[in-house]
Amino acid sequence: MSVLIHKGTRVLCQGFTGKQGTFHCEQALEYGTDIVGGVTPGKGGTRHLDRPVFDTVAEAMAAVRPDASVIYVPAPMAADAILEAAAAGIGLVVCITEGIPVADMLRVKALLPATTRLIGPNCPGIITPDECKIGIMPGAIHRRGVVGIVSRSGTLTYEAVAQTTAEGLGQTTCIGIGGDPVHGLGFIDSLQLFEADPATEAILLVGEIGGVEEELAADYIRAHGKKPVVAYIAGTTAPPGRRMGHAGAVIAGGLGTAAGKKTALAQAGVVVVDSPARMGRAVAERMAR
Amino acid sequence: MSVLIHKGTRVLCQGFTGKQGTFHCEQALEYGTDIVGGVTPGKGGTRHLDRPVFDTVAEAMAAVRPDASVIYVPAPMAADAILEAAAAGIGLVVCITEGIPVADMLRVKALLPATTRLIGPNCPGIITPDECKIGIMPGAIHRRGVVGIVSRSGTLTYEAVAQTTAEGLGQTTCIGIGGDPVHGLGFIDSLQLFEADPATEAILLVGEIGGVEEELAADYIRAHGKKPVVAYIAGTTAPPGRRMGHAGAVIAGGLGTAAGKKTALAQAGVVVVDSPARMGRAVAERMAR
Amino acid sequence: MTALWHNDRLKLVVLEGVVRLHEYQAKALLAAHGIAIPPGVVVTQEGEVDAAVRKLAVAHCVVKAQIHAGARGKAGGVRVVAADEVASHVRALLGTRLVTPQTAADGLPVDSVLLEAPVAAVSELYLACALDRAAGARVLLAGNQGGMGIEEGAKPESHVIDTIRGFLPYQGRALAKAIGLSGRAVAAFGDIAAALVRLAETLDAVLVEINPLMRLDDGRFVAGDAKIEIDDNALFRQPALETLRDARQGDARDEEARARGLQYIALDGDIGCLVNGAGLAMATMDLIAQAGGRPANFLDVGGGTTARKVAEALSLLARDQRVKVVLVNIFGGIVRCDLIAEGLLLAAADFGRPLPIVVRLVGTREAEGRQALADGGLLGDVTQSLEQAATLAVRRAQSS
Amino acid sequence: MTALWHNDRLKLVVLEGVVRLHEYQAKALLAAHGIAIPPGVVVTQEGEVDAAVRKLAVAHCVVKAQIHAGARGKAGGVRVVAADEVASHVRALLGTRLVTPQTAADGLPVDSVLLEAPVAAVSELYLACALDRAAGARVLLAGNQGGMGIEEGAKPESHVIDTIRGFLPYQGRALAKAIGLSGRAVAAFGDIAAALVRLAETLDAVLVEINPLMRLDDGRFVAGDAKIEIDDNALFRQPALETLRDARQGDARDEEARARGLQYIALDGDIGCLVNGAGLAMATMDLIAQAGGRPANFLDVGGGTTARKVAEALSLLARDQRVKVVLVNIFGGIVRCDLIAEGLLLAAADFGRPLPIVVRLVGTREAEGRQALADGGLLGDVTQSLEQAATLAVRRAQSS
Repeated sequence: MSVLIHKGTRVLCQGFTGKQGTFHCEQALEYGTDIVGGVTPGKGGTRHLDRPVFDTVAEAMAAVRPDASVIYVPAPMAADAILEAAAAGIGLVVCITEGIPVADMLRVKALLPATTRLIGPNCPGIITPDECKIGIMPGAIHRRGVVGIVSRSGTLTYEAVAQTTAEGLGQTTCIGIGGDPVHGLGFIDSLQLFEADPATEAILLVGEIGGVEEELAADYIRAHGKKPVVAYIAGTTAPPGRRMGHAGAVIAGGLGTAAGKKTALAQAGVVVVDSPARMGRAVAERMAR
Repeated sequence: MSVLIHKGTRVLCQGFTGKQGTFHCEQALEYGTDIVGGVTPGKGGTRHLDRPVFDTVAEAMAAVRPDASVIYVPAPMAADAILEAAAAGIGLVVCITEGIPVADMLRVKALLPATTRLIGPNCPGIITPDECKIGIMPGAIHRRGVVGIVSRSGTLTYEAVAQTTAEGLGQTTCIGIGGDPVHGLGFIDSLQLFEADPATEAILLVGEIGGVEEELAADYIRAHGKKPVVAYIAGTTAPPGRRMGHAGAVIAGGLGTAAGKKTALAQAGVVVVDSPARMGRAVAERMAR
Repeated sequence: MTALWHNDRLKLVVLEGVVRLHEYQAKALLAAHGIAIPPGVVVTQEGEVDAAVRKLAVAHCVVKAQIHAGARGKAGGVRVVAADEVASHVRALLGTRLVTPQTAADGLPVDSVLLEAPVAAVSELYLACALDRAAGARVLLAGNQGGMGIEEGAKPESHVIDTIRGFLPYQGRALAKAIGLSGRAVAAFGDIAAALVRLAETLDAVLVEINPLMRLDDGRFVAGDAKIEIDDNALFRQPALETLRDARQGDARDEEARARGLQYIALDGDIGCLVNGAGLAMATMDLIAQAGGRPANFLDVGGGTTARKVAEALSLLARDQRVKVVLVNIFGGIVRCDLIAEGLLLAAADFGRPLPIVVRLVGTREAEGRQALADGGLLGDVTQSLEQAATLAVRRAQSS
Repeated sequence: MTALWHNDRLKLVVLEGVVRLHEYQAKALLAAHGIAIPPGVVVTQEGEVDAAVRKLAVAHCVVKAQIHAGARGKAGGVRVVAADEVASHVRALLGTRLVTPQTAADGLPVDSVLLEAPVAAVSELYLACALDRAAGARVLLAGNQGGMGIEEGAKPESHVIDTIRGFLPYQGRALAKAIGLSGRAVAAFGDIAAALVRLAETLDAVLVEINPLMRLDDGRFVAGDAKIEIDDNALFRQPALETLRDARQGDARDEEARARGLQYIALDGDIGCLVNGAGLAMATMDLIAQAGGRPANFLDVGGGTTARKVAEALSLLARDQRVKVVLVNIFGGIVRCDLIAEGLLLAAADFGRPLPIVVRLVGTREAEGRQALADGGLLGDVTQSLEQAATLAVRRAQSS
């Protein structure tokens, strides 16, 4: 089992024929993802990577019935692409693009219909090992297994994956929710999905400074969590008031500090690790209890 | 009986202490309208025309529970005033103000909740003779009676009123829906109300060139009309492509001509009079049939 | 006239009484919103032509008279000429009045001429953002036959814009597909459509029309001609646009009336009309026509008018030498008839020429008003009857 | 630091990495949106003072150093002085670095000074439009205690703005009532609140703050100080604002890194960090601290970095003389470790000084990457272990 995506997930790519879209779709196809076509306005009717190309998502929807769409469209047009996918009725939209204006994401958030889940933007994507890879994560480090991973960070997710793979635990599904201050799927949504997934035996949550999503996740875990959760929060040593790479990672006026997040999670029964090198080990130890 | 307003209607005035608001509220009070207070931001806590003044509609709502609000706020702030009244839960808003930007009315139209009816803007208002006068019409020409009048025009409505009064018919309620291209209550809404009002025995519809509201009203009458309807359409001699006073009164590309409207109404069984001097007479003759 | 269609679904209205912009002004606004326009220079004197042509650096030049009316091409107001002939063409246009099928018989003054580099279009489209009053929303219209052909051509595709949710490029691309575009033009068209809506919203425009929208062979688009009309009720928040108004493109009397806060439209007849309220004013015109006369104007002094406004309006009509008789029709509601009478007497005392006047004055304090007119010695007919007033006015016009 | 509250409901975030504007720039934008500001003139040279003071025509003048940090008053950066003493105060400020409780220890350069007419305020309020990330919307904050007191004062009232429906003046008047305003100030405050939201939306600002918002005795308001921060992701559509960026108000290394597309933040330690991915970069800093060392910087070369970018980043760190050792931590995902190795070798060959380097290189083609480093003769430690890399780096820094 897995969450959100699986072997049968039919994936569309928006920004299909661009450099990013091409490269990452090649990787995804190699991994076994069922990419059923792509969208590049103006290239409709052609073929790319041996798949049909459409001018609009609506046309693609009618022709190849995708379940999910992955977006590699440049930032200025990315919000348009997300809302186009939603308007066409696609249920899962994964937006990899970074650098989308906050105002655009505010509009997307307000306009996204309840029938469409958005992952990202500014995220590595989502992967169910050996079944379906939607995004830019290196497939080879993943192993099918029992840990559900959800993370705000990109390469730090890969650390978490590599460590749980090294521990022999493997992953059910890994979700990168992205580092932007306004994004789609959140920690709580992901925790709910993992709690409901029979194959997921433990959850690894990778957070970072800024915002209050980890604190809200702690509240959720305290109230509803049944499965073991391990967490690491990056940015303990980050200075207040400076943005660390992501727009989202900033400590403002004492809110969103690593210490505050760690305390909230620990109080909710989560095993919080201080070292990013010990995430996999901690999951294994927690599961062995 | 009457439609929308009656003796017991509690009326608030937005723009209460301004020149227009003061003058027309004095007239309305003299007529017997139950004006329960007014709103002028910054004058909250004072009294005007022996009624309480509030800073916001929400405060007025809590204190004096108005059923309706009449708006004499200047055009640049009028849309704000309409939406404030709607947000405070007022069920009937009558906006007298003329010159409101079209874009503002588009927003009002899109944002107005279903629980609030808007009459106007750029209209004389609504009156139920001897009971309640909300607007700028001269009260003295009205007589309690049996004709429901709905009109896009101001002084032409007064002609219609004076003529039905002169014929001894009188009016149940007179509704001025206003001359702007984007407005609230329309002909069809008004026809529905008059059809449902037991006291209304005939309906006088005063239209003018521009738009398609008379044509749509004709469709409605053909399908649902039970009571006799008489109509006059102003602007038979108006040249195409020029706006006649109202933003709404313009014939464009053959659409919205008086001839087209007259034909549509006549085909729906409406008695259409060519002379604006014969409106009252025509209603009396139609009722005598 | 703007292109419009007899189309039950669209129910379009293009507003009048708006601020109209010249083509060159409209194009500058398009360019500021990211829509490509041809290289061009505006000249207002023949002496500016040489520098303009040098700046454009083209062998041939499109010479376009700037007036507030379409169908200029048929009237010689748009021509492609060799660079060395531009000056003589500009000289022939400037200072004249251009008559086109869309102007009045005396045409409109050519005070400026736009010189443009020619555009090699592979096809001409139509794109406009207008007001759909039936829907209570803006509507985007797109057609694959632009230029002169739009009025006879196929019905354009339309997209009613959700006022609150707005319009996004993907909806423009859907429209592009609907009118049969393919290739690079699809994305380009979507972007232009979104930019057009943004422009309309930002500038309080009730109409933004690009006709033709010229498609180049590389899939890009260039605005061949452009028309923008601004909601004059919104000018208080568009101060930059107020300055773009060209009063010389309107009737001088219309402009004078506008300056005095009167709603005035010059017509062809000889019976001057002075009425309070637009609907009653149109009704009065209808009655005059039914009585066999011809109104000289539409004039609305406002439902709640004043004695001063009535006096000003009456003077305005008296100065119009075509006017043989004035019909005053006032329904005194909030306004008192006795005060209106004072205004009429004030202006009538000063006509400076023999001018019959017919007054219909009813409503609040009408007896006092009629008494005042009699006491003041108004030389004219006074009546309470709407029909009689019209008949009298027509008779006076015919016998003068 | 912007004023912020420990308030579970608000969940505010003020973004960093935005374009910050100077007070005088922010005020000009407020004025363009109809919000009153005090009469003022910006000077960048002492010679401009006389004309400025004459233009202001005031007996006393507020002299305000323009730097990208608050708490200037406590540091002498804001003073009210007599007109004839303005020049000497400006001279004393220009060209210096002002240190306030909100700047780094070396302060920020004063390149311009704003001279303003004093405002006679009867009270000082707080008003801001910020981003509420928990709500996924903008939020308007209003407090009746502005100025220095805002950080300790009562929690401000807030109104989460519906992104789609927008914000209207009546909602601002409700906020005015909520903070206890009455009289003419109610309407004026509502208008300013609506203007502030419109400004934030129009300019892609993530923060617009007026603190203090000065209330005059006639109920009007004047912006006493203003802060605007623009979303740098939106600069592509705000070309006019890009030019307002003042690079001298940032760390020079930050600016150089930004120009190369690197996410860099200078810190106080001696261990240079070069990492791909922001989260991993923060995690690396955490590990260094746990091992007893101090990072010299945050540096994210991007999740999908290139050999060239890695080389440029390494050179940047090598030029920083405070850096005693560089820790490279690359998780090769889509990026191949062998190509990264090439980039490292390229830059390391050119350090120009002895500089120990610790490399942790894992992921795609990691064996080939390590082999390449060995073959290329990289003088440093290479490891697969994250913890070992940090420990090694700290040891090298301590022993150098």
